[in-house]
Amino acid sequence: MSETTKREQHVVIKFAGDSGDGVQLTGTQFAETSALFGNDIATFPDFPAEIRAPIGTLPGVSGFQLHIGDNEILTPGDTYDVLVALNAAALKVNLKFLKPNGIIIANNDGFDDKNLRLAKIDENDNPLHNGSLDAYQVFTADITKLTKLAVAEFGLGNKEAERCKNMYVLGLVYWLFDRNLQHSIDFIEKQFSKKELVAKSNIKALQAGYHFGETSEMFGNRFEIAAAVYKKGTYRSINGNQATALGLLGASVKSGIPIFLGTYPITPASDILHELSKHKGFDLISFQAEDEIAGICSAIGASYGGRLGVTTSSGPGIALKTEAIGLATMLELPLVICNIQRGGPSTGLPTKTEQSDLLQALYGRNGECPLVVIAASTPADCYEMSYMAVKIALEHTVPVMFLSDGYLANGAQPWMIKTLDEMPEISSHFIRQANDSKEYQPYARNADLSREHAVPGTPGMEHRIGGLEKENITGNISYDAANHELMVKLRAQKVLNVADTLPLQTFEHGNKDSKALIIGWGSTFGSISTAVKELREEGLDIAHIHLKYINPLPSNLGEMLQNFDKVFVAELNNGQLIRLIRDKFLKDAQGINKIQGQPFQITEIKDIIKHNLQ
Amino acid sequence: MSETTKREQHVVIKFAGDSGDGVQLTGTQFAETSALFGNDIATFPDFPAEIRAPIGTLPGVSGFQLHIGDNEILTPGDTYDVLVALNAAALKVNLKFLKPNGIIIANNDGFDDKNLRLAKIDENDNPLHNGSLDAYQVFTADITKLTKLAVAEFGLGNKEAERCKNMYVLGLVYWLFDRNLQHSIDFIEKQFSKKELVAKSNIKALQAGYHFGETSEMFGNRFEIAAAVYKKGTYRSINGNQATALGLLGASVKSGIPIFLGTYPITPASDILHELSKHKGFDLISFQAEDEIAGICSAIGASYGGRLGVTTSSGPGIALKTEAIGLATMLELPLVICNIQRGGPSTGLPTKTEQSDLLQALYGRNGECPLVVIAASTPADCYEMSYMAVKIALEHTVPVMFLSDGYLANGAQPWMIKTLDEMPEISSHFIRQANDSKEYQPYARNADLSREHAVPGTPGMEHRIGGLEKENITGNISYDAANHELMVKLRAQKVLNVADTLPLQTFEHGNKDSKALIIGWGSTFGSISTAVKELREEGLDIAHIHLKYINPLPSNLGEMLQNFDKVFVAELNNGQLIRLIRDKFLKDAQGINKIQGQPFQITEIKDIIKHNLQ
Amino acid sequence: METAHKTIFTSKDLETDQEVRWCPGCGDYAILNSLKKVLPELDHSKEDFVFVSGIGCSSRLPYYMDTYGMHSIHGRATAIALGLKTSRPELSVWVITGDGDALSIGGNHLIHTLRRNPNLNILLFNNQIYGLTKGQYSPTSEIGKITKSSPIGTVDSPFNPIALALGSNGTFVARTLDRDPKHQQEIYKRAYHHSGCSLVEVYQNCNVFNDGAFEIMTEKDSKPFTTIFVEHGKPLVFANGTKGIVLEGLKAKVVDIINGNTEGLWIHDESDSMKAYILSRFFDNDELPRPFGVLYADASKPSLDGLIQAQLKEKRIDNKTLAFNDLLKSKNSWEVQ
Amino acid sequence: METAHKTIFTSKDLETDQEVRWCPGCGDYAILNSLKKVLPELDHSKEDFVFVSGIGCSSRLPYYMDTYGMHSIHGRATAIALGLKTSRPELSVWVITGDGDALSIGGNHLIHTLRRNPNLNILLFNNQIYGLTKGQYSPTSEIGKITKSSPIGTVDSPFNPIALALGSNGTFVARTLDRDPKHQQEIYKRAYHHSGCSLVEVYQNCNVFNDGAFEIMTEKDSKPFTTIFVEHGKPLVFANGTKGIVLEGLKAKVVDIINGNTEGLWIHDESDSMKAYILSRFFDNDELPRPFGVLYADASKPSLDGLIQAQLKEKRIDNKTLAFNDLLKSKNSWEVQ
Ligand SMILES: Cc1ncc(C[n+]2csc(CCOP(=O)(O)OP(=O)(O)O)c2C)c(N)n1
Ligand SMILES: Cc1ncc(C[n+]2csc(CCOP(=O)(O)OP(=O)(O)O)c2C)c(N)n1
Ligand code: SF4
Ligand code: SF4
Ligand SMILES: [Mg+2]
Ligand SMILES: [Mg+2]
Repeated sequence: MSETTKREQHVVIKFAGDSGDGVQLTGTQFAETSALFGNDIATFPDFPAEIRAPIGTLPGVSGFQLHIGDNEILTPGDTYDVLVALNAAALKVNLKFLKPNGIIIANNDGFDDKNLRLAKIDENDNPLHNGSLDAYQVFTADITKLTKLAVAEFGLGNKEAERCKNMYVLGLVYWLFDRNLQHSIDFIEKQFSKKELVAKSNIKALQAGYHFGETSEMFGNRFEIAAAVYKKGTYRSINGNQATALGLLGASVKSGIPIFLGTYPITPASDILHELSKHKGFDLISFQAEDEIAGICSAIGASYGGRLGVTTSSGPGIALKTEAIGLATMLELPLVICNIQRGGPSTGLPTKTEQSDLLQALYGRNGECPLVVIAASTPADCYEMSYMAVKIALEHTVPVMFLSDGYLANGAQPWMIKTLDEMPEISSHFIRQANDSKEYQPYARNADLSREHAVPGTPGMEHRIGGLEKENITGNISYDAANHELMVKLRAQKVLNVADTLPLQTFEHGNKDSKALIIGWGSTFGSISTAVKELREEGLDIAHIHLKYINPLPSNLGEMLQNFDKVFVAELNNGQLIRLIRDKFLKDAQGINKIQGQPFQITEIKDIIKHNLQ
Repeated sequence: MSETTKREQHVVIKFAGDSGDGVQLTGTQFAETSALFGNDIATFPDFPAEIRAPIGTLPGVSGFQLHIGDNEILTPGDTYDVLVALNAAALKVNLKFLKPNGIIIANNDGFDDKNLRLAKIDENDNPLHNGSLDAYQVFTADITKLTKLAVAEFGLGNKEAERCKNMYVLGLVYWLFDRNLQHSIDFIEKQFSKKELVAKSNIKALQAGYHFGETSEMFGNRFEIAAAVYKKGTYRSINGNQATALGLLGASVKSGIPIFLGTYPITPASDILHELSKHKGFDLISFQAEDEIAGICSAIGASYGGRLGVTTSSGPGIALKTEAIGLATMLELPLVICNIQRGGPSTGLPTKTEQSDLLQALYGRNGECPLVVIAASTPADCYEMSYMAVKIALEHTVPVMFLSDGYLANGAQPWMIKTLDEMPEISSHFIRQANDSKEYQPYARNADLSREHAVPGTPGMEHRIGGLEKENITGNISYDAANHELMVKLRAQKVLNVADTLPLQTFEHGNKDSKALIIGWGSTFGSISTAVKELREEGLDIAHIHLKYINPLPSNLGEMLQNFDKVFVAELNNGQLIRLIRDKFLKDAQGINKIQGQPFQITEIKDIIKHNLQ
Repeated sequence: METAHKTIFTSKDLETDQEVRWCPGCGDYAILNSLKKVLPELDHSKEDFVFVSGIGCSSRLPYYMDTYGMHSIHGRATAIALGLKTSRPELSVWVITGDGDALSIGGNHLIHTLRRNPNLNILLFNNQIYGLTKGQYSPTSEIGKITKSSPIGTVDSPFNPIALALGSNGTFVARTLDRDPKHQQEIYKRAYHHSGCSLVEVYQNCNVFNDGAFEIMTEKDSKPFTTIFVEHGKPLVFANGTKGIVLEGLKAKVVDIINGNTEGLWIHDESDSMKAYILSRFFDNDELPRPFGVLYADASKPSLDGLIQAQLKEKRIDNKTLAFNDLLKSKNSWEVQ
Repeated sequence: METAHKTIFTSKDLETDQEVRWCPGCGDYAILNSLKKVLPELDHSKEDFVFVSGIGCSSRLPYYMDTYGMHSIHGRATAIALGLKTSRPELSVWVITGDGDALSIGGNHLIHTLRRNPNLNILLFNNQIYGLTKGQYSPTSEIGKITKSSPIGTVDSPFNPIALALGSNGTFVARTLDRDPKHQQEIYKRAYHHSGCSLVEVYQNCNVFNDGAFEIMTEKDSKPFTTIFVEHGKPLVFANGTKGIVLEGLKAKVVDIINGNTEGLWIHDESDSMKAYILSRFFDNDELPRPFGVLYADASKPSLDGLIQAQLKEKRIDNKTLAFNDLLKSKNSWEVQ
C-alpha cells in the first residue's frame, strides 16, 4: 500500500445522495462507529420534506453532515472536508459548502445523462469531466456497478442489489478513515435478521467498499483522527428527541409519577412519541389523540388524576394548545409541553430548524397567563432540560414549556450517560391519602406558592376546580375584583419563584468585564460558543451567556449584563429573545439573526461580531 | 310643589337590582332619553355571568351605571351621586362607590327578611333602619307594592305585574331629573305591540312612578342637567359592539366587497354576530360555525374567493384561531379578526372587561408571524377603527386584529353619525377579470409589498397557494434558505409599511416638553384622558398619548417620547403594552395597572401619578 | 370496575356549599336531582366519582355535586375525561356537556371518544340552544329556527345525535328527558353499569331561550303519542298501549293495537345495531314517536381503559430505576476508562 | 350549478410545472390521473375548479392540477371550502383530504360539513396511515396495528367512515379505490353532479408505510370475492356473478347464485338510507364483501349554498350606500342644529 496517513484534529464529512439512497443510514453508521471509536461527534441530518421526493432531482437530495474530532466538537461544522455525492443533484446542492481543495467522492453512475438532466445540468456539461471541480480532489468510482457486482452471488433482484450501495460507500469511507467494520456488520445482521440474503449482501457490499479503498489506490492518503480524551464513564450517542424522551421518562421514574403522554404526530416532534411509546413497562400511557387539543387536554385530565401529563408538538400544534395551556395555568396542575420548533409561520418549513416560537411560548395565550419556558442547548442537554421541565412542573404545580428544535431533535452527539442516581430529586404535590388534620383547601398555597392537589379518589377531599377565576385558598368561583387581581399576581409570582430554585447563570466564556457580550439560547449553543472561543483566540474579549431558563430568567442575569455597552443576541429567528432582553434590562442589544431553516455557521457569527466591533 | 331644582354639570346614577328586575332596561331607557335630551352620556352595564343568577343574592346583582352631563363625558364615573337599589343585595354590593351624602333610592319591599337573608345581612340589621346609612340621603318607597297597585286595573298575573317595577323606578327617576316620558312610552308600545295589557301596564307603572315623585314630596329637590353643546349633526346612542358591526359593514359597502362573517358565539363578542346577521340585505353572509377554527377558516376561504373574510371572538376563541391566522399571513389575504377582550386567563371572568390579550395579539403565533394590531378607544370609536381594520386588510392584503373589550362592547355614548361619504375610500387587490397583458404571478408585489390576488374563476390565472413557505413572486413551494429569510423579512416589512398610510400620533394633552407622559391604548381612553385633564387643571403638566395603532406603531412615536424621563403606561392588565414601549424605545416606563375586571377609576390613575411625581 | 369497599353516602351528602345558579325553571335542576338520587345507589364510593364538564349552563353541574369535579373549557371535557379515566380506571368518570359543548365545538372529541370506547358516562344535555351565551342556535336546533344569531331563520340542518353516535361506533346510546326523573335514573344506572363509553342524550328544557322545545314530548296530554319508551325484549308500544310499531322491511310503521294484542310488533333488541339505527331515524319522521330508553348497548367491545391497562400489565417492569438505567445504556454504549 | 359557457380543455391542460413529489408507486398518482381525466368532461370551465386541501401526502394534490387551489392547514380544508363555496356558489369546489386530515384532526369540520350539505365534493384518500409524518396509525387503522407510534399494537378501534358519514346526515356517500380508474372516474362524476355535499372515500395504497392495506380488494385473484360494486337498481352480485347478497330481516347474507338467477337478491337503492347503513356495516363483518360505488345519494335536501343564496336574494338591497346611511340613523337618532 502506497497511501500515507494524515492526522487531523477534526474533519467534516457530508454524505449526500438521493433520498432513496440510504445516506441517512450511511451517516448514522459512520457517526456511531466514530463515537464508539472515541471521537467526539456532532451530526446534522438534512432531508427533504417529502417522504420520497422525485428520484435524482435537486429537492430530492438527502444529506447527512458529520463532524468528528479528537477534542470537543460543538457543531456539525460550517464547511465540509469530504463530500460524498451519490448523484449529480447531491453534488450540485452541496458543493458550495465544500472547503477549497476538499475531497469529493462521486458515484459515476449517478452522473449519467438521466441524472444530469434531473439535476438540471446540461448533459454535455458533466461536472466530473468539465473541469469545474479542479479546485477539489475528486475521486470517482462506478459505485452502483461495483456494488451490484459485489453482491451478485446472493441473487437479489436488481433494485435490492442496487440498494446496497450505501453500504459500499460506507465501507469505502471506513477505509479512508481507518475504521473498524464490526459495529456496522453487527447492525446489519440485527436489522435483517429475518432476511438472510439481504444481510449477507449488505455486509458483502460494506466489505467490498472497504477493500476497494484499499486495493484501488484511489486515494492519496488516509485520515487519522485520534480518539478524544473523555472523562471516565459510560457513553452513548444520542440525538435530541431520544434525549428528550429519556429525560421525561427518567424524571417520571425518579419522581415515581408515571407519564401520560397525550399527543398528535408532527414533524419534528413525532420521534418523542415513537420513543416513549416503546416504554409502557414504566407504567407509561401514550395516547395518540385525534388532534393537538385532545392531546393536551387528555394530559391535563391525567395530571388531574395524579399522573404526569406530557404533551409534545411543534409550532402549528402548539398554536392549537394555547387555550388549554391557559386552563392548566388556572388549574395549577403540573404539565409538560414540549415544542420541537421548526420553520414557520404556518406550515412553513416543516423539516427545517428555527427558534421562532419563543414569543409564542412567552406570550401566546389569552389573558395574563405566564408560563415557565426552558430550552435545551445541545442534543444531550435535552435529557437534562426535559428532566428539569418535569421537576419544575411537579414541584411548582405549573405547566412548563420545554423548547427544542429540529436541529437538536435530529442531531446527535456522544453523551456521558447520567443514570438516575446522578439526577436531582423530584418531589410533588399530589395528595392521595385522606388526611384528617385539617380541612382541605385546594388553593391554599405553600411558601413557593405551589398548591397541594388532592386527586380524585381521596376520601373527604372532594372539590371542584375549573377555568373560571377562583377565589384564593378555597378555589370557589369568584368574580370579586380584588381577588382577581390577587390571583393574577399570585400566578405571576409563582412562576417568578421558580427562579429561586434554579442554578445561577454563568458565563460560557469571558466575564462581566469583557468587551462585548453575546447572548444566545437553545440550540445555537454550539455555534455561538465555538465562534466566541475562536474570537477569543483571535484576541477579541467577547463574553458568552447562554440561556436555558428563559421564563423566569436567572435571578443574577441583570447583574451580569450591567457593565456591557455592547450586547448581541444571536437567534435563529427575526429577533425574539432580544425583545425580552431589551424590555427587561433596557439594553440597546443588537440582533444576530438567521432565518434560513439552518443552524448558524460559526463564521457567520464571527463575521458579524468582528464587523460590529471594528 | 315645594321642591327646588339643583343645577348639576354632571351626575352619575347607578341602577342596581336583582338580575331579574330589569335594571338593564331601566338604565338603557334613562340613557337614551338623556341622550335624546342632549346630554352627553357614558354607560357601563355590569351584570352577573349567570343567565339568571339566584334571585336576591349578592352574585345575582345586576347594575347599570350611567354618567350624564352638560359637557364632554368620557367615563361612566368613579362614584355615584344616585344609587337606585331595588333590593338589599343591590345596596350592599354598590354602596362602597356611592359618594358621601349621595342619594339612595331604595325599594322597601326588597329589604324584607327574605331579601336580607339572601344578601347575607342579619335580619335584625336592616341597613335602611339601623342608622348605617346616615351619611347618605336615603329615600325609600314600597316600590313593588306601589307598582302592583298601579297596574292592578289591567289584570296581569302577580309576577307580571311585579315585573313592571323597573318602569315605576324609571318614572320616579325621570321625575327626579325632569325628563320627558315619551321616548320610553314609544319604546314600550313598540316592544309589547302584541301584548296590549303588558304595554299598558308598563306605561302606567312608568307614569305612576313619575307622579309618585311629583306628589309624594319625597325628594327635597330635583336635578337639572342642561343639554351639552354639540356640534351640528345627526346623533345616536351607540355601544361598542353595535359600532363595530356598523364599521365593518360600512367598510364593506364602501369598498363594494361583501362580508363573509365566520364566527362562533362567545361573550362579549356575540352581539357583533347578532347585529351583522340582521344585514343579509348587504349581501352579507354570516356563518355560525361549529367552532372558532371553522369560523376563521371559512372566513379565509371566503377571502380567497374575493369576499371580505371577518371573524369575531374573545380571548379563548382567539387562542384557537392562532394557527389559522398564521395561514392567512402566509396566504397574504385580507382578513379581519375582532377580539372583544374579557378577563382571563382561560375562561377567566367572561363578563368582565380587561386588556390582557395584547401580547397574544402581537406575538401569539408560531413562527415569525407579524400581525397588524389596532384598538378602539371609545364605544363610538369602534366604528372608525373596525372600518380602518377593513381598509388596512384590503389595501395591504394582510390579516388585521381589531381589539375592543367588554367595557367598550356594552358601554354606550352619543355619537355624531358619520355616513359613508365622510369615510375614507377603500381600495382592494382582487383580480376578477382576465388580463392578457402579462403572466400572473401570485406573489409579485406592489410598492407597499401588498400582492394582487386573482380569485378563482378568473380565466388564465389558475394558481395554487398554501401555508408552506413560498418562493417570492411565483408563490411556488420553496425550501430555499435565502428565500425563506427574504420572505420572513418581506412579510415583516409589509406590516411595517402600514404605518406609512396611518395618521401620525398626536398628544391628547400636553406636548413633548410636558413633565411626564402617560401612554394608554384602547378602552382606557376616557379614564386616562379625564385623569390627565384634571391633573393638568390641578397644575401638573402631564401629557397623554393614546395609541390606537399598536402594530405597527405610529412612525412619529419614538420622536414624541424622546424628551420624557418619566413615562407611565396605563393598562387594564399586568403590563403588556409597556413591554413593547420598553423594548422599542428603551424607556424605563412604569406601569399603572388594574386587573380587576373593571375599568380604571379616574382617581386611581390620578393618585398613582401624583404619588409618583411627588 | 368497582371499588372494593364502597362507603355509604346519601343524596344529601352530595350537596355543595355553592348556590345553584341556573334560571328558575331550568331543566338542569331535574337532571342534577336525578343524578343525586342515583349516585348513592351505585357501587363506587363518593370520592371515586368525578364529573368533568365543558362550558355552558349544563357544564356548571359539577359545582353542585360534592364529588370530585372539573369545569374545564368549551368542548374538551371528553378529552380530559379520557386522560383521567385511562390514568385512573378505578374511578367512575362522568362527562357533563351540552349540545353546543359536545356537538358543536366538541364534536370531534365526542366521535373519537365513542369509537375508542373508554368507560365513561357522557350526559349530553340537549336544549337545542346555546344557553350560556344567551340564545344562539345550536347544532341540534331545527332548520329555519329564529334566534339571536339567525334573525331570519337558520339554514343549517341539525344533527341527529343518536344517529351520529351510532355512526361513530358508540357502544351504548340512550335517550331520556328532564321531565321524567324515574326514567332518567334508570338510564343513568344503565349507563354506569355499561362497560365502555355510554352516551345519554337528555332532552332538557331551556325555559329562557328555547322554552317548550320538547313540550309535546313532556306534557301529559301529548307525551303518550309523541314518545315511545323502549325496553329490551319488550314490544314497541305507545299511546297508552293503543299503538305499536311494526317493522316492514326496513321501515317502521305505526299500527293500532287491537285488544291488547302485541303480536308482530317490533321487539326491542338493544344489541341490534341496525334496529338501533332505524330507531334513531324516527327523528326524521314526524309520524313516528320519539324513542327513549337504551336504544343500543353492546357490551362485547372491550373498553379503551381495559385495553390500555392490559398492555401496561403485560409490560410492567418491577424495578423501574434499574430498568431505566439499563435503557440508557442499551443503545450501543461504550466505556471510557 | 353550472357555468353558462364552458370552455374546452383537456387533461394535458391540467398539468402544472410542479414536479409530482409522491413516492413512486403511491396510490395518489392514480387518483390524480383519474381526476385529470374527469375534469374536462364536466360542465365547469377550467378556471372555475378549485381544489382545497389540508396537510398530508394526499393534500399535495392541488399543486399538480392547473386549476385554482389552496393547500391549507391540517384538518381545516372542509371549513375553508365551505367559506369559499357559499361565497362563490358558481365555482366547482373540491376538497382533497386524507384519513388523518379529514377524520382525525378534521373530524369535526367533516361531520358538520356533511350535515350542512354545501355543494362540495370531498375526496377522502384513505390509506389507513399517516403518510406525511412517516407512518403513525390513523383513525382508520385496524385495532392492534403496529406502527411507529404503536410499537405493541393500537388499542383504538377505527372509524367506519361510511357509517360516520351516514350518521352525520351525509347526502351523498360513496367509496372507490385507487386501482380502479374507471370506477373512480364514474364516482367522481356522480359526486360532481350531486347537488349537496358528496363524500367519496377512496381506498389508497401507501406503499411505503402501509403497503398492501387493500391488497385483497385490489388484486385480481381476490378482488372479485372481497368486493362488491353496487349500482342503483341492480342486484347485489359479486364473485364474478357467482354470489349475491340477500337481506334477511336486517341482516345481509351471502348466497350462491344458481344459473344466473338473481331473483330475491338485494336490489341496490341509493335513496334508501337504512339500506345504505346496512351496507356501511359490511365493514364489520369479514364474511361480507366490501361495497364500492354510490352507497347513498339523496338529492332532496337543499344545499347550504343554495339556501344562503336564497336568503341573500330575498333580502338584497339595491342601493347599499343609501341603505347603510339610513341604517346608521334608524335607531333613535336625533338632530342637533
Ligand atoms: C373557546 C370558547 N368558545 C366559545 C365560548 C362561549 N360559549 C360558552 S358556552 C357556549 C355554548 C353553550 O351551549 P351548550 O353547550 O348547548 O350549553 P347550554 O348553555 O345550552 O347548557 C359557548 C358558545 C367559550 N366559553 N369558549
Ligand atoms: C396542526 C398540525 N398538526 C399536525 C401536523 C402534522 N401532520 C401533517 S400531515 C399529518 C397526517 C397525515 O395523514 P393523512 O391525512 O392520512 O394524509 P396522508 O399523508 O396519509 O395522505 C400530520 C399529523 C400538521 N402539519 N399540523
Ligand atoms: S339559560 Fe336556559 S339552560 Fe341556561 S340556566 Fe337558564 S334556563 Fe337553563
Ligand atoms: S408516504 Fe405513502 S401516501 Fe405518502 S407519498 Fe409515499 S406512498 Fe404515498
Ligand atoms: Mg345547549
Ligand atoms: Mg393517510
